[in-house]
Amino acid sequence: MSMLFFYALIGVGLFTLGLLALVVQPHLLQKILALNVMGSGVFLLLVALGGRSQPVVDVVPQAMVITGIVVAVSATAMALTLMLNLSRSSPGAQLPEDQSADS
Amino acid sequence: MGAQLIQVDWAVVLIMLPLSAAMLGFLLPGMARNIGLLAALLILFTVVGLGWQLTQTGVYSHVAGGWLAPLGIQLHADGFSLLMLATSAIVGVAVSIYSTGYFKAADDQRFWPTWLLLWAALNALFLAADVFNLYVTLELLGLSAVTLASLTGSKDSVSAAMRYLLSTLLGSLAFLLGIGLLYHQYGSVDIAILSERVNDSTVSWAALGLITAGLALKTALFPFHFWLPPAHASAPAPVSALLSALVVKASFYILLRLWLGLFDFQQDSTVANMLGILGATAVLWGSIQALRQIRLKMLVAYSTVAQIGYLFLAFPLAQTGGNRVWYAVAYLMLSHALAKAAMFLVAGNMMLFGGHDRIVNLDRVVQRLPVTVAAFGLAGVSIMGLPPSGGFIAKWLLLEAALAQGHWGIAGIMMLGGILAAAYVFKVLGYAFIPSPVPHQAVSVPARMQWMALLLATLAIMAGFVAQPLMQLIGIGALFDSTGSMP
Amino acid sequence: MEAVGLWQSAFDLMLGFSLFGLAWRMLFCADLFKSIVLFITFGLLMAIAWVRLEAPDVALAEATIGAGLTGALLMSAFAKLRTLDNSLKSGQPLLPRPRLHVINFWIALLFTVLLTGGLAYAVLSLPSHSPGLSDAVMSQLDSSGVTHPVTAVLLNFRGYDTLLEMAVLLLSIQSVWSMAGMSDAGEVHTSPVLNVLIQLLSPVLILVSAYLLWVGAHAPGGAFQAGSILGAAGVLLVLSGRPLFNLKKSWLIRLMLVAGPAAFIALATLTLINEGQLLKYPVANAANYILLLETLATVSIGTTLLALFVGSQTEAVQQDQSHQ
Amino acid sequence: MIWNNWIPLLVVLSSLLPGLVIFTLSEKQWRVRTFLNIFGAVAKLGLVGWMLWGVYHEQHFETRLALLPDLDLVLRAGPLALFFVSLSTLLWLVTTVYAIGYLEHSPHRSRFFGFFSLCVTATVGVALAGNLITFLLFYELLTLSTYPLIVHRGTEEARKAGQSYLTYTILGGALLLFGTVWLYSLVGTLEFTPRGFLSQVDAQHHPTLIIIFVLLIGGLGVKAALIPFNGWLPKAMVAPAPVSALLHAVAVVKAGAFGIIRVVYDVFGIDFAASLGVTAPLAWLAAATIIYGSLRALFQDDLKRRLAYSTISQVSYIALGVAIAGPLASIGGVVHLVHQGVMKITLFFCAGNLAETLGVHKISEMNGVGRRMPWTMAAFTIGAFGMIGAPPVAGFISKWYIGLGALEVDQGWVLLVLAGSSLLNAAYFLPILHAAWFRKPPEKWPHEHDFGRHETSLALLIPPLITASLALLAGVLAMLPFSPLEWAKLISVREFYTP
Repeated sequence: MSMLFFYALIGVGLFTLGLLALVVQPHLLQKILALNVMGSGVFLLLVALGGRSQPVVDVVPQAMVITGIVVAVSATAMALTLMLNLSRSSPGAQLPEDQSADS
Repeated sequence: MGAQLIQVDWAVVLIMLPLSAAMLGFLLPGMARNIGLLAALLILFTVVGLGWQLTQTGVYSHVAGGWLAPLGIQLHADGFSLLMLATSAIVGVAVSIYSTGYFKAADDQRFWPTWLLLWAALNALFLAADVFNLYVTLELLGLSAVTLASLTGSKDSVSAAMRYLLSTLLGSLAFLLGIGLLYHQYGSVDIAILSERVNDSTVSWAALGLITAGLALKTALFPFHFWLPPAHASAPAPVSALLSALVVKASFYILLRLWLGLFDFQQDSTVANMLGILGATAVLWGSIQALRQIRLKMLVAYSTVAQIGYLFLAFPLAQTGGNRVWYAVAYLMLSHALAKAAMFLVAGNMMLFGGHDRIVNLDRVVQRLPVTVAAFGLAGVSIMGLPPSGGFIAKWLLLEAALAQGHWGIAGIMMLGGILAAAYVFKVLGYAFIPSPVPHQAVSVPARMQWMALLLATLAIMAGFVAQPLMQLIGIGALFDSTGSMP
Repeated sequence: MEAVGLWQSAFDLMLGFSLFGLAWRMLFCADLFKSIVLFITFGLLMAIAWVRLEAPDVALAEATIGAGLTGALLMSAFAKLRTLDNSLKSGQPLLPRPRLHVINFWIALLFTVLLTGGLAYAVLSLPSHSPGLSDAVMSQLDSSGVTHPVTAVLLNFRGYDTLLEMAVLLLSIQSVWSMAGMSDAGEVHTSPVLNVLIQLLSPVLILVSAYLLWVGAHAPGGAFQAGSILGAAGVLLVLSGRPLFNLKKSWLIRLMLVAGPAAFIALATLTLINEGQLLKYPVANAANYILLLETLATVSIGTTLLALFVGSQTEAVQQDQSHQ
Repeated sequence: MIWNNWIPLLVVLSSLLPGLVIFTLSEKQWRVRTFLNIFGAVAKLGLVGWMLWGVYHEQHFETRLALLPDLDLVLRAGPLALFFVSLSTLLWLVTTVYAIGYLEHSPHRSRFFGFFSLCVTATVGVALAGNLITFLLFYELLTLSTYPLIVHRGTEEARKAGQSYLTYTILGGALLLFGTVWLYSLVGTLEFTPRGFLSQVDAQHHPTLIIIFVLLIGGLGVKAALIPFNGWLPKAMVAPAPVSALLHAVAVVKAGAFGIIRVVYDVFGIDFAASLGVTAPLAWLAAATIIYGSLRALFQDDLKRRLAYSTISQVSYIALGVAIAGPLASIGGVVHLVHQGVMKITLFFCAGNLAETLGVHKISEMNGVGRRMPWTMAAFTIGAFGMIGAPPVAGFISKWYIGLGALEVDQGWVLLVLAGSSLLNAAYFLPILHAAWFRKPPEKWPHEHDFGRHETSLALLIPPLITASLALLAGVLAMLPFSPLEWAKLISVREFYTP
């Protein structure tokens, strides 16, 4: 039973870890990865806590997470396309602000 | 006939219609424009139908799939939904017509299906009564908005769209985590059920924080506004109009609904006051930044940051003085949507006309595009909150609430914001009258693009004269008539 | 019994910490390629975690979409990025360190730690037992037309969410096409070994997909999983250099992309008219309706995922700026 | 008499609708435009005449439309409202004729006349407003519709003048709005009521009411050009002459002064205001403005600027008369609303004629203009004597009543102000008259146009002659019924003081 909470806490950890990386990492690919990790964290929390309804697992969060995974891949595809477009016009795949901090 | 029409599920049609049109447009790219225009008109018609239905029968609700909450999903339409749906329909139709002049035929297949999906997302969002359903509509909305924002393909617009995408995804994830926590504590994602169950608990507070932060990010509340000005300024003009007028309002709409439905367990005003302070900062910061801009679209975009601030000023007022102040906010959402859409359309006209949007080089545009400048002026009146306009009515109501409760700070911020707004609006108008040091050839702007801007601006003014009937409409379902949590 | 429980607990602990550690390494390593590899590994471990959490459907979706397709997307984007960005070619440490000011970094870290603490506190305050909606799902399962509860939720109880979900998928391909231009697959490097493998694998994958679709009514599986496997098969075919078909102009492709959402909308309209509520299936026909929806959704999901992969592979057409 | 209820609205619409149509006309359609302008003005005049008659016989004219759930848009024709409406309607007609002549060959006339009509609409609305929110609505509309007129010429100087004008008026509008909303949240009504509606307010709110009074008067004082809020007025002289005439005599400045009357008498009530102790400072402020304006006028060489400072001084007579808080003084103040209007508009018309016909803008260039343009300068002379306060021109009547009123309530110092100001007026007007009539004209005028038979075009000449005659008649025939003075007495009896 407490393992469910352990997974949920790992989910929280992934969420905040992703948030930290999203904020501090300059490269867009890293930011995209960070968002995916955040998403995984949320999903993990959702599904893990759904296991508290023994004997039968609550599947509604599972259905929600499947929905969420599809959204995530759609968003990732869009983000990667945008990133490639951006790096065509300005190499480095970083947002302008982050670049100017460099110079 | 009437009896049958009143049975029609207008609300469901409002979701299915743009979705179907988007698919048709996707299948038949060559006809996307005509399909879209037809759909736009039908949506307007359907909203009228829904409005009539609501005035006759009161609040509308629909049980999707025939499964009652908490198992299934319900749709819900009251006066506030109606207001937002109608605003979207009006702005949507005007922008649709405008875009036929703005986009070349080759761009049609990139614009129309996405825009129709965005419209579907908006309608679905305003009708949702289920927080997870809201999450899905939010994602559909955010992703389609980002796509539209990147349409020009310029370097600026791509980087702005990227930033927008990251922000909107982050906001959605925070929202999702919040509703996940709520679900696991209270066992439902239906707003009505949740609102009965939610109490003052740790999880409620965590959800309150996550959801509020996520939605504030999507609404571009200061200091989360960083993504908005570049995204709105570098998008194509009709898209900027949609983003500023409707998309940021949608996330605020959710915030307000949840605030009234779920988060009324708060016994003190800490969070409300914090939102109010951020709103006040947004008003000042956005206005000052707008004043400092040299490009028209950036100016208009920063003006949106400021105007969003006004929406948040109402949180502390509602906390101490009751929910009636939300009427003012609803009114502000309407009039800002109309006026700001008009302003972005104007900016699009001016860019088309002069090939740039530097304010000091507008070069007697008042004589060459009188209709466009008139639209800017009228929209500006509403943005400044001067009478007679929808913006004035909203500002009057807010100010009245602030003064009646002795919220001097808020009242002062509102006055200051109005003055700054006047400064940036008239900065543009002043340069519209004088010749530019480097005069340029005027490119002709299609008449429909000019008249659509004027139409929206005129409606923003007219909104100042129909406050009473409009508020009756908004009041269907009495969402704002309950007293606040603190008597 | 206790021993098994202990082993399981140890496994769970290891899995959880590995997930976290992997994520840490992935997000804070200086080599993008490594990050992507770690991400795929992370996805596979997530799939195992889903199995441990009795969520085989999610595990399937994670393995195919989360790890598989997203990984493929990331890889192909990285390859593209390397051709665009010289700094990535040199093999030097690729990424600059986070350039935040030291103080800002510590503030961010502090905030993260506080947030983690707060959220953890909230999570731990949840009751240790909560039925959620499992009772409601189980009691209505009989009238849903399927016996697998996840499918019942996705396609029936919360079918309206899935309808919008299909719209998101359609949007994603519309979006990628409109952002990246709409040319066809670019050149792809193939290897003979891979080719043979793919030729053997693709039919198997398509079969697996069909099986998952069919089995979804009563066991883990269903449209999303089947569709993603189908998409994966397509991706493999593309990777082997097989000219699938002209992605841009083919109306057939467009039709396949639209089939799923269109089926949802058609059915929603039909049920709205006949039953008075959108996506309310008459009990007798529910199974058939769901199978129809799932079949078409599988086609659309598979095509969309494939098209996303192909679309992101292609060179963006430098779009002329409309009126800018 | 149900349709009496629509007449105030019709009065507003009679310039609004022509104005909106004019915007859509092309430059070439000058006939339609002129017809619309004149038609609107004449129709308005007719409606106003009817209402004058009706109000004299105690009929009620009130249009009431819902604006907010518990606030109405009210247009009501009381005696005071009609007083101002008559002035602006009459002068609008005259100014329209003048403007048609003045702008005969200049570009963008549709825009000009469109805003011109809006401007008058706003003024009439200000006059007819039956509560403070309606007043505010039209007051801001006035700001907005005058801005394009000020920047009409499209030069950098005009843009700056417009900006300065807006800076002042928007700030003023904000003060007014703030005060209005505050008042509303305090007492829950904004309806203008004869003898005020605040005297019943609980004593603990009196300090608040004083602040609100300051806010309202501050907001109105910007347009009424009280010190220290009058920096915009001289700069706005860059606008075409008919606009200046409008700003100074008919619309903007008057709206401010009229608002002060409304606030003092119909919101606070003069007795209550006096008991709060707010009228005396207002009177001092007005007196200071009178002297300040006159002093500044002395040192201007630009004719229009001198007239502008003169306006600052003269308009404050209205505020002064109001603030002295005596029945006779209030009559003097109110009647000056009309008197100053007709006199000042005459002066601006004449200044415009000089500029347009001879290119004369400066006083130092005015030597001998009386011989070249005798009719114009005759009108100018009447106006100037009126300003000085010499009988029998109308200005004398105002000063006389203000003086008497001051004595009535033992405010002898006001006489000193009046005397000093009159001396200053004489000091800055008489040299102009002397130069114009008795000095030798130059060989060549700066920029002369030939208008054929008459000294200038008839459209330019007739309006100042009409207004000059009006100024004269208002003085000579002051004791006849329907004269401005008699009407001001009627107002005083019906609206200001308990008989």
